[in-house]
Amino acid sequence: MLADSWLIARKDLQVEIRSRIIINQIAPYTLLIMVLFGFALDANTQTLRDTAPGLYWVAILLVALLAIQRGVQIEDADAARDRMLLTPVSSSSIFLGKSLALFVQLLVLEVLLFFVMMVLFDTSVEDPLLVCLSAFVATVGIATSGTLYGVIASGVGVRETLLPILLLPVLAPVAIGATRTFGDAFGRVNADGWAWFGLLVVFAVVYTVLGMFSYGQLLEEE
Amino acid sequence: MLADSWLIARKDLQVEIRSRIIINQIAPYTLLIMVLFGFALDANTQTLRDTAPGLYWVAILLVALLAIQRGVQIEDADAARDRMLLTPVSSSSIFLGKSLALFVQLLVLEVLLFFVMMVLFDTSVEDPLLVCLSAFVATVGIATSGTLYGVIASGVGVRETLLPILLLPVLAPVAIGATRTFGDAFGRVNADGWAWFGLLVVFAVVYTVLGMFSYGQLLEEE
Amino acid sequence: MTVAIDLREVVVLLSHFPALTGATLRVSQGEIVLLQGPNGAGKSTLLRLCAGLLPIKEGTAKILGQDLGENRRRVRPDIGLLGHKTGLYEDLTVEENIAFWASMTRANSQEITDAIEVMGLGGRLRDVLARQLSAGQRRRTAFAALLVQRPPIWLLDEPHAALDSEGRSLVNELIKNAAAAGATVLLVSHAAKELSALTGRVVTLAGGRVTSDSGGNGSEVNGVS
Amino acid sequence: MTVAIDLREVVVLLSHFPALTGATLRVSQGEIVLLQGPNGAGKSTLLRLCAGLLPIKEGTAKILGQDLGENRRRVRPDIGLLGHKTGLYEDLTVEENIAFWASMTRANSQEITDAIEVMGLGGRLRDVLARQLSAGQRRRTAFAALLVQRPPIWLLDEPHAALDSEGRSLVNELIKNAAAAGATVLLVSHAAKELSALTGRVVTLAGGRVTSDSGGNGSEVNGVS
Amino acid sequence: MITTVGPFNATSSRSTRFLGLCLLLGIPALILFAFIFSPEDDSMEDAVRLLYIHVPVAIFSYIAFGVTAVGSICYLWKRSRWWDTTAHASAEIGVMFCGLTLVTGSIWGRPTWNTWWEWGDVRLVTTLVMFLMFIGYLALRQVPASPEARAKRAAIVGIIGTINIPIVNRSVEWWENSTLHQQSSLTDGNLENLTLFTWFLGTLVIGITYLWLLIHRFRVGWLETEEERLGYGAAIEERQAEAHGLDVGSTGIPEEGENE
Ligand code: HEM
Ligand SMILES: Nc1ncnc2c1ncn2[C@@H]1O[C@H](COP(=O)(O)OP(=O)(O)OP(=O)(O)O)[C@@H](O)[C@H]1O
Ligand SMILES: Nc1ncnc2c1ncn2[C@@H]1O[C@H](COP(=O)(O)OP(=O)(O)OP(=O)(O)O)[C@@H](O)[C@H]1O
Ligand SMILES: [Mg+2]
Ligand SMILES: [Mg+2]
Repeated sequence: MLADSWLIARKDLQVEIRSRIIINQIAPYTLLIMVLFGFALDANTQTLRDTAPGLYWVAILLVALLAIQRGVQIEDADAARDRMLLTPVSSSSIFLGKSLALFVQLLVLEVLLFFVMMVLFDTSVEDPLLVCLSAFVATVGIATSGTLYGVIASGVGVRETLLPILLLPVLAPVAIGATRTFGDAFGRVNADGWAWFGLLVVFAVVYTVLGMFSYGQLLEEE
Repeated sequence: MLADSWLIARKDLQVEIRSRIIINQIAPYTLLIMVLFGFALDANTQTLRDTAPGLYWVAILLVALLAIQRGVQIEDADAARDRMLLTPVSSSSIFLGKSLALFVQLLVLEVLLFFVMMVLFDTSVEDPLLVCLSAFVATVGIATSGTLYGVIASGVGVRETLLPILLLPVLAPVAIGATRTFGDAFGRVNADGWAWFGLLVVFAVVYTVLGMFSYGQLLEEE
Repeated sequence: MTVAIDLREVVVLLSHFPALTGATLRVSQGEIVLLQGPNGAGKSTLLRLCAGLLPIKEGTAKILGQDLGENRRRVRPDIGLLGHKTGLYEDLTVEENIAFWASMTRANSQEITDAIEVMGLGGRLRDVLARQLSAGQRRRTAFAALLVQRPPIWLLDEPHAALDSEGRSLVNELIKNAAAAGATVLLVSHAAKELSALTGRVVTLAGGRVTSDSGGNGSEVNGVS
Repeated sequence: MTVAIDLREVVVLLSHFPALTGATLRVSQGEIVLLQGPNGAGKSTLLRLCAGLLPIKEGTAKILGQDLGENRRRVRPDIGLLGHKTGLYEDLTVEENIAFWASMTRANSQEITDAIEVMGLGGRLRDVLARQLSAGQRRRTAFAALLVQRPPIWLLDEPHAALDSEGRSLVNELIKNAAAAGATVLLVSHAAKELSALTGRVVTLAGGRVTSDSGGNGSEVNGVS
Repeated sequence: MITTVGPFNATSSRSTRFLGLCLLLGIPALILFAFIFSPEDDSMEDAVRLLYIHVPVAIFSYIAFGVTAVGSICYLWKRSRWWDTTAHASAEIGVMFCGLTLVTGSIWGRPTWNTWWEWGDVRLVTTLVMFLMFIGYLALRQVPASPEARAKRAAIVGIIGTINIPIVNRSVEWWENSTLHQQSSLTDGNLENLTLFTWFLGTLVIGITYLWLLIHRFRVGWLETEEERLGYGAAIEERQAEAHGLDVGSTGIPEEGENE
């Protein structure tokens, strides 16, 4: 099963690398979002520094939406999804594979954006372990729930706009939790970072399990 | 020429109304973006009130990206763009038609989002005329430049992600200008709203003219 | 002989429209059947139904003895479907596409090389992106991805579409070989003549049901004109 | 007789690949020409070139006397192109699609009604969304949108694709009428037999150039194989 | 809508008319008690009267979403149209009630907290998230897909959405220091008698409203699917006949069907 997942993830990553969309397009987009925030907040350095974790995760969510849509679109463009159903590969494998590819892409973007934030918003990290772990777990949550909702929102010409409204409320706990852990790790707020980290772990586990069991049901086209 | 534009705009709006995407999906999405900002700025009401104009226009830009992509996608899905080239309709008409449809959609969304902002961010308007005029002109600018860049970023499977990075920097003047006029109209900052309004007018005029003359060139596929 | 496909009075709705209105069809294992009928008759729908991709509203459908009404998934790995759309990834090359589908269906690299050669996709084309293929080259790639799968049931929607005459006789050859090796083949075509060398059994669909069948348990016998 | 299409040693690059490598072809006004050749020969590229949709790298191309090298746009309103893709809007109905293209090409409502009737899209189908059509119904809709345009030059890429036999004879009929009314028609097909009743002139493309021409100023004469 | 198909030939029946009658009496009574008989609050003064609508609609939005979840689970289990229709109907009313909670809360917040909205307040924000999630649910139900696929997707989204209920409910305790909002004031037992009674009356009236709306909405939904179900019988015949029309026409199909 894991071998199949890996094949599917590798295919998705191969498509991404080939079209160089992440490097050439999504990465600059994340940058732009941060800059836009800078404008919107009117360059008040203190405000920026305080709200950096929140803005970081909002930017990541917006970017994740793009990446998820790409992932769905790759399968939809020429009915590859149907073709995939006609193979012995289990739907849990497909789910894990698509999630894994999304996870890797998001992680790359997060690392990039993190350095941008460090420079632009002048943040400093006090607890690197918490930052790494929480980013890792939050990304697992985003990738699994995103893959699940990507297929829920797919189908006849509705994808681009239905996905955000279904997924963003679901990701609200991740956004809040990751913002708090980052805030704690940056020494900005007195939140209990590790408690919020627990929330992220629960979220990731719940959606991984949920996805593995219900993805197959949802893949059916009609 | 204007009659042709109207036919094209009507077709786009018809498609939108048919798929009910604006009401069911894009409108809630704008709401969600505002909510996300609320999270990210972590409940500091004063900050929110001060930055409301900026956040409003960032949200509108992000939503405009979606609407532009829809507009391009409608033409690309089954090569209708090529078909359009093989008619006696001038490319300026196509440009005006697509822009008009985008304009109408954005205006509807702006009105909706405006009321949401009034309530959620607790803003009050001191100069309604400036608000209406600047929103109108800014929307013309976004619609025309969006239509123009939408076609630049279309083509070989790159649309969703290429557009934001091309368009957002272009729209930076609109974002700043409209934020300032709103800030002035809300009595929040001491900017000279009407001067910024002038900038918006210039932007709108420049992109309308630019679009009418260069759109035809850009429509060519290869 | 074993019955591979057994449809009885199947009704299928596609967003409320009855695309199949009580289709009955039996195909034995190893048989080649040609489906024809006017546009909108329900031929493509019938193929997708047999692939276990559509829910059944009424009637029963059994594929290789498995009831689709109970479980549509179990039979799917045994199905090779070539529809109007081809299931290729635009940003992968011909070879990468075929290799991916081969890995999904547990084929080995020798089979990949063979399929590429057979379909005439060797040489330059091997490394061309799917988005840069001509219509016929695309169909060939899709066919190669089907070949590596070697499924017991082949469902081909207009297998000759976009192929040149050499490609057409090649496909005919491959279908014949597959059937000889025991595969069951359901073909949809509007150019019955070109495929008539393959089979004597022509089934006509109209209005979502089978209206005539020149073989099997058919109501009348018709040669291919 | 006036020359409608005049290509001389045309070279066209599609993302660096020479899809046409020096194609030469002359077609008189009112003539019907059948293009054939193996997959990837460059037939679709040739049609898109004649429609003024592709830039010319070398050689000259004149359509209705207008040089495409100078201005590719002027000739476009005179072109009716039916490619592998059909140019329909998925969320509009059959009638809305046809009416939209009719309004773009200044056709009146009578012509719309006629085209719908002729292509057999009356009744229920008129109000069906394009996304819910079968493959053949889609092609019929696209053909109807072409009919309302009544262009002087018809470029048809596999006009028989996905059509049932009634649709095929209908399309043949329409092509014959158009040519009789003075339109120039360039057809691409792999099933030359079915279209051979329309014309005696069959041009074969291979490797991006014309290798044989059974009529016109052809280098050799070839029957339809 | 009022057709003679299916088990119900209209969306009203004796029991719903009875419920409607109760509402006809209950609503004026509630208005009387809420605005005239019940006393002002010491600190909130007249604004307290919003309690009688705000709290019941909040509670019944929980119940409505809960019913959606139950309906969704039963749908996935039994695959019956009945449960799917129930889930959908309840979600629609739940969204309405949840929207009312937000609106009445905001109106209440203006005089008491001096703001329409407070981002730092967990209950407000979690309520908004729940509201949006079910807006998404309703949007998903509009998607043009087959009824089965749509029902399946909606069921999963509906179940996930229900996770919000305990969060909204417990939020004021879990994050005590980040809320302006009232904690459970009822369990404290510090409400005056008449206030308590009026509150109960409000809950009862809203409860009946919920039931009444649910039954009607369910029946409308049922009639819609029923129409589809019966409609397709007719559609099948029409389509089969269409095939015959084609057979005699010039389809060019050599074989002529002789059946039926
Ligand atoms: C937009 C603003 C508001 C929202 C979204 C909101 C939401 C809610 C919700 C969801 C509940 C049900 C809680 C539960 O039982 O689990 C509730 C109950 C209640 N709300 Fe609000 N509320 C808002 C504003 C206010 C205001 C301004 C007040 C009064 C100052 C208020 C007073 C109450 C009271 C007294 C209860 C009953 C608490 C209990 O017994 O548990 N609310 N509200
Ligand atoms: N998604 C859909 N929703 C509603 N109706 C549909 C849908 N897809 C197809 N149909 C209808 O179902 C009928 C059968 O379609 P199908 O694609 O099976 O026809 P077909 O026999 O393959 O025709 P063709 O020869 O044109 O390919 C058609 O009348 C079509 O309009
Ligand atoms: N966008 C592109 N980029 C690069 N090469 C391309 C592109 N499109 C087509 N080609 C190549 O150009 C050649 C000619 O393609 P064309 O579509 O004209 O062939 P065709 O004669 O229509 O073939 P078919 O019979 O398969 O439709 C093919 O070899 C194809 O690989
Ligand atoms: Mg078909
Ligand atoms: Mg071609």
